[in-house]
Amino acid sequence: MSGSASARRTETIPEWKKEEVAELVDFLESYQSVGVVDVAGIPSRQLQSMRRELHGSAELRMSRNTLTVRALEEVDDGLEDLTEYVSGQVALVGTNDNPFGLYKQLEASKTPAPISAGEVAPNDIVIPEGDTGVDPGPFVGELQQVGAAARIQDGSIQVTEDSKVLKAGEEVSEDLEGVLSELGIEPKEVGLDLRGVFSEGVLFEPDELAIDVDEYRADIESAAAAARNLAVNAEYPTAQSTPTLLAKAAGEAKALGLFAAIEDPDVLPDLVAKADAQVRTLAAQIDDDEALPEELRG
Amino acid sequence: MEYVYAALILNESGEEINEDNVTAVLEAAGVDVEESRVKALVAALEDVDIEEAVETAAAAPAPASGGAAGG
Amino acid sequence: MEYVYAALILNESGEEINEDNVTAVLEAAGVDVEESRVKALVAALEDVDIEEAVETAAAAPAPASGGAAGG
Amino acid sequence: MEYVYAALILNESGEEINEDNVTAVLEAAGVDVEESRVKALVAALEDVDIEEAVETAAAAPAPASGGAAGG
Amino acid sequence: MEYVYAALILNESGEEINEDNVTAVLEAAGVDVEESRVKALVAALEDVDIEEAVETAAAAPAPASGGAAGG
Amino acid sequence: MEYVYAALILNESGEEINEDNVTAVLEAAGVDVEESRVKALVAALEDVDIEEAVETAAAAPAPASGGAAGG
Amino acid sequence: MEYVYAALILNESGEEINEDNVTAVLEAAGVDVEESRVKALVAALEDVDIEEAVETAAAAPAPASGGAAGG
Repeated sequence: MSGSASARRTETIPEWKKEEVAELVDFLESYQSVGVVDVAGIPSRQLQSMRRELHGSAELRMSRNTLTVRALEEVDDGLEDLTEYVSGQVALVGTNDNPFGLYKQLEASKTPAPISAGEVAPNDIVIPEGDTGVDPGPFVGELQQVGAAARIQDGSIQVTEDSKVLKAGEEVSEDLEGVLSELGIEPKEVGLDLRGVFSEGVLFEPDELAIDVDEYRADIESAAAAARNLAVNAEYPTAQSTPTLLAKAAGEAKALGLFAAIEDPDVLPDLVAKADAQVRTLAAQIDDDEALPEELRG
Repeated sequence: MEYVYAALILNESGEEINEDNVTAVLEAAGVDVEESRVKALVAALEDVDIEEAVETAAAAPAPASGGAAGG
Repeated sequence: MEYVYAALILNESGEEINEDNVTAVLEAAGVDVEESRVKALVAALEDVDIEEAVETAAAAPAPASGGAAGG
Repeated sequence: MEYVYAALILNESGEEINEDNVTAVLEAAGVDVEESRVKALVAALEDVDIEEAVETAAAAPAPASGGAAGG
Repeated sequence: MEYVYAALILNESGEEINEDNVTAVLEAAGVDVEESRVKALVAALEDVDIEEAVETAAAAPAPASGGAAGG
Repeated sequence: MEYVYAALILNESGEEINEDNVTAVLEAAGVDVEESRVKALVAALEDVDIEEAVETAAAAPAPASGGAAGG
Repeated sequence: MEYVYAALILNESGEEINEDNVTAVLEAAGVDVEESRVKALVAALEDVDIEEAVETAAAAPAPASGGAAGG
């Protein structure tokens, strides 16, 4: 963004827009992390309650998209990268929390909502196995029509297995809308959808922000296991690897003692046990009782 | 996994696992550090009991390497 | 048991497992040898793969007891 | 293992497990007896409760079963 | 274990695992580095295939069978 | 593993596991001793209960081996 | 077990497992060496492939647990 370009544009816009942009710039500069959220389809009453919920940790700011873009460009600093997310019904969100925390908070605030015919499924729609609670009637046919495994059983309509009735990205039909509504299934998640966040010089997209803590825990475990393996296999003594190394060395000595039948006091009890096991095994293969003492007879 | 190893060193040395420290360790190892990965790591580890995870690893045979910090 | 052990010693020394040899080993150990059992044992072992039996036993989880006695 | 087998035969026959007896059993089996191993065996067994060692073996999953039949 | 983690980071970043590099990584993590431990680590890893050592479980699975010793 | 074996011999003989003793044992075996590895081992053993570690090995199922080698 | 450990050290250092060498290692560790046990050890190991025997141990479940938490 060249200074002269924005200066030229500033001259041509009315005063109230300049003030609005200046306010937006103040907003953008007052937070460590700033993002663009999609607010499409959120009823204004719900939006108000979301604002209240976020109060104290994040703030929403809505404006005309052209002004929002202008403000983002004016702040520069990399924030102009967010302009690509400004389209449709969006709002700016600002927080001093880290962007991962913001994402988590926004996801948690989402609420389920019914989906209407003509809408595109945001994820696979599944009718779960179980009793629908609906009395036998034409509804069983409607279920089967949309692809659910349904039949009448024990006096009501049952879905006999989890049935995927629509794939993500496909359009909801009138029939499916009716069935989902009858069953009270709300496949949509409505809420503030984070499109991108700019935080302390780094731009994040939602897929980077959806941290799977379990995966990180698993990574910690495998890193720790890798280090243990390396320490033991390279015979590098640490507080963790040394007990294993000692046990391994002791196990090796024992194995050698058994293998070579070394007459060592530490090995002999095992050798005696081994000899006994061998005698029993051999005896088990002798099917003439007369050849065996009573204790070994099958 | 180098990001995770860096966190584990800090865990053992008793230093805080924050962006600056993780970055410092990685840079000392000649890693071309990606700031977003450091941020994600630090944020994610806030919710992980590292001691417990390390002990779990000690008790179980080595798990196959994970995905999140991989690559 | 001693009859079977006698067979195992002969197996290791490479001597034939026949009535004379089994009897000799047992007598050296002060056993009051029963000829019929020796006969039966020798006959029964003709159809047994002793090496395999010995290895099978060795492969089985050997008892844990261990060094305790050593002190 | 022949030295151990010899000791166990003596144990069963009730004879003393001493160097002479072990040597006699082994020689009867045609073993080229090494005095030092006999000495070490006898010395080591002084502190071993044979019955107990055998019982821990008996307590272990009996290797006597099927597996051997294979092949 | 921090010394081992340091080696693993260097291994991933492709830097040489030598005393200077290990020390640098540890110091960046605020570790009070002991020279002899660094030396020992570098020496221990000298002939080790780290990729393989990392994947080979220190706690190996139970022995499949003892048959190996046959013969 | 020779460094670990040396520590275990000293543990059995009741001698102190210090740098001098470990070095002496290894040198007697013709090992080209690396001081840093001795130091690292001795330091690591300070916090380890050797008896306990060794017993975990004794308690583990004795690794099988064909008695065959005896012959 | 110290006699067996001594043999294992010699095996790793590549020195011959003979009476002199075993005795030297044990004496360096302050062990009051019994000649007959050394002889017996050397005799028992004469035809044994130590690598192979040791590998049967490597295959055994190495106890992971341990006082690991200590460090």
